[in-house]
Amino acid sequence: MEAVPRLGLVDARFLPPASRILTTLAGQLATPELWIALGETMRGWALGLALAFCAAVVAGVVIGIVPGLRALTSSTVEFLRPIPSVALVPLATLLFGPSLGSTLLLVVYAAFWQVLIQVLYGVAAVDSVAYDTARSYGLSAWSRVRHLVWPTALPYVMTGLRLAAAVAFILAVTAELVIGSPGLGAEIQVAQSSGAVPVVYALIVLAGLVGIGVNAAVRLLERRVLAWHPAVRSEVGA
Amino acid sequence: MRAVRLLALPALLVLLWWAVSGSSFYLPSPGRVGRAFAEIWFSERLAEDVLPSAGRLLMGYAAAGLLGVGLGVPIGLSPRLRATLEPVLEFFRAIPPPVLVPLIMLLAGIDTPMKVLVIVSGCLWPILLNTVEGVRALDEVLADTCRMYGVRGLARLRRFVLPGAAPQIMTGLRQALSIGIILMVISEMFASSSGLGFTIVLFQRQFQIAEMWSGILLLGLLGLGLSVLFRRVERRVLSWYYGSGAARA
Amino acid sequence: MLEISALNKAYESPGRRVEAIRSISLGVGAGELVCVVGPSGCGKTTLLRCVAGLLPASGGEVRLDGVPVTGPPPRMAVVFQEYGRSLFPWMTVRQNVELPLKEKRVPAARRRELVAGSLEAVGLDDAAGAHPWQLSGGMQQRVAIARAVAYEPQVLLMDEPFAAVDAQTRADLEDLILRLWRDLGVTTLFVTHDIDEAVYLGQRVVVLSSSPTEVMEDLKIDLPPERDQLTTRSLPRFGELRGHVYRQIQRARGER
Amino acid sequence: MLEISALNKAYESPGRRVEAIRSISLGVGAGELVCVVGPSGCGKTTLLRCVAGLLPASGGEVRLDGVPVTGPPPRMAVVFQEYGRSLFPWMTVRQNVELPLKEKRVPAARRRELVAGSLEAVGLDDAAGAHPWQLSGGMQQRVAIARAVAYEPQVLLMDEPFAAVDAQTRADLEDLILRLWRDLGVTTLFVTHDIDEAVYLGQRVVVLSSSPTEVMEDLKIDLPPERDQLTTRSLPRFGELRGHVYRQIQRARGER
Amino acid sequence: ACGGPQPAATDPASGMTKVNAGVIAIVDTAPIHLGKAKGFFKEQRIDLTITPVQGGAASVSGAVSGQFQFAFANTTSLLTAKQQGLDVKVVANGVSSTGEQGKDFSAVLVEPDSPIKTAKDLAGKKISVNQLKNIGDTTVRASVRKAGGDPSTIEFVELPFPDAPAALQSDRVDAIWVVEPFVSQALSQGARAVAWNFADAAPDLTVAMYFTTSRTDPGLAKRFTAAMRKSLEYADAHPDEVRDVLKTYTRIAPEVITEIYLPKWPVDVNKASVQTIADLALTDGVLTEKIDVSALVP
Ligand SMILES: Nc1ncnc2c1ncn2[C@@H]1O[C@H](COP(=O)(O)OP(=O)(O)OP(=O)(O)O)[C@@H](O)[C@H]1O
Ligand SMILES: Nc1ncnc2c1ncn2[C@@H]1O[C@H](COP(=O)(O)OP(=O)(O)OP(=O)(O)O)[C@@H](O)[C@H]1O
Ligand SMILES: [Mg+2]
Ligand SMILES: [Mg+2]
Repeated sequence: MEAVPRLGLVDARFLPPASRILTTLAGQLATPELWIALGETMRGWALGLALAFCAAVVAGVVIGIVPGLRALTSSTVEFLRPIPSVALVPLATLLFGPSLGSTLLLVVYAAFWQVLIQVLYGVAAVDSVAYDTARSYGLSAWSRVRHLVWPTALPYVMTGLRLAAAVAFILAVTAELVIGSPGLGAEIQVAQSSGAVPVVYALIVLAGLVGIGVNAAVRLLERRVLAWHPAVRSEVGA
Repeated sequence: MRAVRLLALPALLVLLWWAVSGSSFYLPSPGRVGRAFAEIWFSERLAEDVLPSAGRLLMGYAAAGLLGVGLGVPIGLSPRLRATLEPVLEFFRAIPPPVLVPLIMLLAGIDTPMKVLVIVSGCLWPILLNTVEGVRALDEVLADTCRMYGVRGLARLRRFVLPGAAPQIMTGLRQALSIGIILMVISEMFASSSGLGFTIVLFQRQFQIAEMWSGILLLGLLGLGLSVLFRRVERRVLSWYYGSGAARA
Repeated sequence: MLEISALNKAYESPGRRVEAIRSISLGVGAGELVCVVGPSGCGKTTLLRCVAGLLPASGGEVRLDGVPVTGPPPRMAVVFQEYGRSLFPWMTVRQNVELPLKEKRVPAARRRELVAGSLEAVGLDDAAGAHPWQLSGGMQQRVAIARAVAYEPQVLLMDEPFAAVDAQTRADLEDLILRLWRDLGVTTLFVTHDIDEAVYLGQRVVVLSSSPTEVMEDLKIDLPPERDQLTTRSLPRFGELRGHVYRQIQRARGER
Repeated sequence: MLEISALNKAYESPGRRVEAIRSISLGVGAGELVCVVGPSGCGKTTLLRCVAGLLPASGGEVRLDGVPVTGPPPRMAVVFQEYGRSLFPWMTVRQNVELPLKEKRVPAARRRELVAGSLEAVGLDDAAGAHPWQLSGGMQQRVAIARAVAYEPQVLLMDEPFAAVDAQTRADLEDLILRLWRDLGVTTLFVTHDIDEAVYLGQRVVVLSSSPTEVMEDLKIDLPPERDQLTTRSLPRFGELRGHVYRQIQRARGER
Repeated sequence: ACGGPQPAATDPASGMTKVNAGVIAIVDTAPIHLGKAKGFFKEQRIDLTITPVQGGAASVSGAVSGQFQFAFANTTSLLTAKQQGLDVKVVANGVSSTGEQGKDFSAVLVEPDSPIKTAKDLAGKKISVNQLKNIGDTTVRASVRKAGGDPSTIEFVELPFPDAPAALQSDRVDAIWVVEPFVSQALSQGARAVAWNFADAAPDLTVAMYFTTSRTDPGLAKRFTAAMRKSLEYADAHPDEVRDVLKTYTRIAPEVITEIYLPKWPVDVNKASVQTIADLALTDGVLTEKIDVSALVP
């Protein structure tokens, strides 16, 4: 990243060298505005992700285990899924204007499908012998979900969570960028339209760093909740 | 019966739409949108705007599939590689495509390669992550069996790793399909003068709301069509999985 | 109690149709212990799954207390042949055994007692905190047995439940099942490959033919009801019955 | 050929440390067939995995032809106790058996011959096109055996390979292994719970103690080399050896 | 913070009306920021909140949905909105071209060694604009037409202003249309201006305007207009203060701020120029029917 502009592969005006980006970032980090913006973004992100995650898990499990529901909903799900959140911008501005509400709408819409599909596949991965065991011991529907379906789907769900966490963050920033709700995205937008290239890249780097942090947190969570899983236990043991 | 099941919910939703539409400029009635749809998309627009977009989508999707599986397998197999690469990947994953686009434009120009690259930059992640997780979760006894019988290298990849991780890889591919469509739209928001995504954005900016919704409708239909196709393929590839009781669905 | 009449089951998959069971009719009285033997792949597991209501029959029917079985009936416990897959890897041994009891709303104190008792009976008291994948094959199988025993079922279906344990443990477990059956009057259907075991445990031994599967013989075991590893097995009648069943199975295999 | 010296293995996991093997020293000569018996959970599978180079030992070492084993050596075949999980569900039975041969670059014609031959030997010729999950437990186990047999290994490790098959099939498979061993001189380590089987098959029977696991007895089986299900098993010496091993295992279990 | 349309609420105690204005954060909108800082809105009992928006479409949607009582959008966006039957009404001038060749805040730029010398040479070339079918392509066509070229052969492509200079430098496009601060930035880095499209399109072209919807109380609209007029007047007269206020809401580098060409901020909308834009847009097919500008600008 340092070498590319230094060697003149691209003009340093348009892609500043990494050192310049990092010093700019350090300077930005010293301003309270940045932290306020970051806080706004993280609030939209966390709220949106939580809403989307809960809704998708409930919907996914219900669709996955109630017979017939999957066929009933599949066409609608597949239709709605590829509709870009950004296409919902007019609807979002209409309903909420440039505020947390529109950020949430976009974030929830985008993150929901990520988790839902993972949950559906996860529910489908329940081992048939284990399932028969649960049935023959008369486990109620709720117990089956809690003790069998959920643990089986969990690895899929965790991947879904990681995917959704990033997508939610991306959408939070994008919503701010496009609609102008306050936050990191709005800061990027202002910097962009001011031609402040190093600031733009500094903020982008910050977004990336946040992503690393989010992933590390989910990984940590995964280690706790999936200690029994072959994928995790092989690493702990080794 | 099958048709009834497939159509019941969509029909209900259209009814609901009908009921709430008209209350606002931004929510035209299904009839209006339907008319706009017929007017706009059953014309040369189809060849001019939709086909090139779809072509880029498929290119980007295929590239992301190859890249995602190609990277995901080694990362999934090697904990050390995972530890070193994961932070880098997570960094790029967290960067929103709209702010990534200017950077990609610097490197790849403003034409088709840029748009394909944007699609790849979004489709890659679900495939990559799912591949990594699928490979990590391979059955230990099967892995031991491979080691014992000297199944190594390419054969191990082809006979064990890929089929074993296939259920999760397919999950990723399915996720990526709709993300690809989304990024097709986003990529056309920059440096474009044609394309399905561009047209939708233009309609939106020109306040041609019914036309915009008809474009969104087309996106949905495109997604639906691709996912039906995808399911066909998946049922073939994973026939053992759905038959075996390793999965119940 | 359990009435199996003209049961038929065929597995259909694209390009392959296997008639696992041609026609089986069989009755098991309340509190009876019936052993099922037959050549490998003859349809014993299939039969058990149909009885448990886990697999829809292709023809004929299964009735429990006169009611046709369509799903798993309450108070029935099954020990699966694939014991490894029937344990939940995310739970400890204790939690695995306890789960069905919780479902049955057994009070906590009684539950603890049952779990501890059954784990001790199968010799796993010190592995209670371990996860199934930390156990040896035989230990896993014993967890599955402990789970069934702790459940105190009315009907018990077991599919080769002692296949992975050593001879001595096997004998102990056989006596555990006999005790359970006698004390609680559990109606038991027991699939095994071990002819000695079938004769030792069963009040009746049902021999299945190889595919196309039918009941080849339904043999009453006229040994004294009180059984004991040493004395019963050394009775001359035991040897005779054993030899008879052995010849029947051999005939069953030869016929295919 | 195979030298196991002071092998020690402990499983460590957070909060639980299990010393599966305290110390085992054992030699197996080239072309020898050694049976290993011991109580459930005593560490037989662990021993086999260490010998196969699948599990790093905590102490001591395993040498094959004088070379320390660190990973799976070539030309060694294993039949796992978890036979079901060791078959590739996405392959047919034939493909499962054929895969290791392809890896060994056996020419196609010879490969077909080996696959057909071994499937026939285990009685699965008509199931060659089926997937493993369409088979019964016993059939799956036989696929795993067929795979090992077709591989024509120099060293064969088997972990309770006949646990899921009926008595008659078991006898046939025992003779199959004996034939293989005799014809190809395969060095074989055979874990079983069936004492009769151990005495019938082995040139030596190694009895393991229960945890902390050590070799309790290494018994030479002084039966005539030519074995036969009927005559060998009715020899008085057979009964004596059998009784001896039985008592040893009982002692092993009692000691814990 | 989250909720549906918020009507302008008047606090009975102070008599202040809370107003939310959707305004894009660029040089053009300096007067409203300056006016707010100077207290011109307070004088009119308006408690003004300025919400940054991303573009004209967003401010129109925000206004129509009731999120903003007032907003800022460019002339073409407003004309398009009017044509689509949206309820928009101009309340004040936004920003105007200086009308001076070589000293405007909007220009078409080429690389220093480009064969394009005049606006006429732009015909048949690939030119970037920030949004297609908007004021950019309409006015660039006007420049080419005025110079005697054939505007119908131009290939326009969309590129956000910030990304345009890079695309020009790497020859992805032949020319770019940008506004300040990108004009000064690119010029200082060697780019060459070949057309001053706003100046070419119409004398004293009104580029953007502040508008409201009929939902807004007419009294309030009057007060906003009054405050806005004062702000425009003040800004036009005090360029140094404008440059200072730019530092507060944009991130334009200070050294650039001192150099940029400031636009004009006349108090009144130049209706004739708006009509010219409407007619040009109709010629170019950006609009589909003739629009009576009086309906938009009272
Ligand atoms: N899911 C399935 N799909 C297709 N065929 C199956 C399936 N399960 C079992 N079969 C077939 O049905 C027949 C009977 O199988 P089953 O498992 O009932 O035998 P079993 O008597 O339990 O044998 P074993 O003693 O080896 O466990 C076998 O031929 C088997 O191939
Ligand atoms: N992955 C593991 N993690 C922790 N402990 C283990 C693991 N695998 C086995 N053990 C423990 O090691 C001991 C020996 O297990 P092993 O599987 O070798 O026994 P075994 O002799 O094969 O028994 P069986 O005859 O029942 O198969 C057991 O106490 C078991 O609990
Ligand atoms: Mg079976
Ligand atoms: Mg074992």
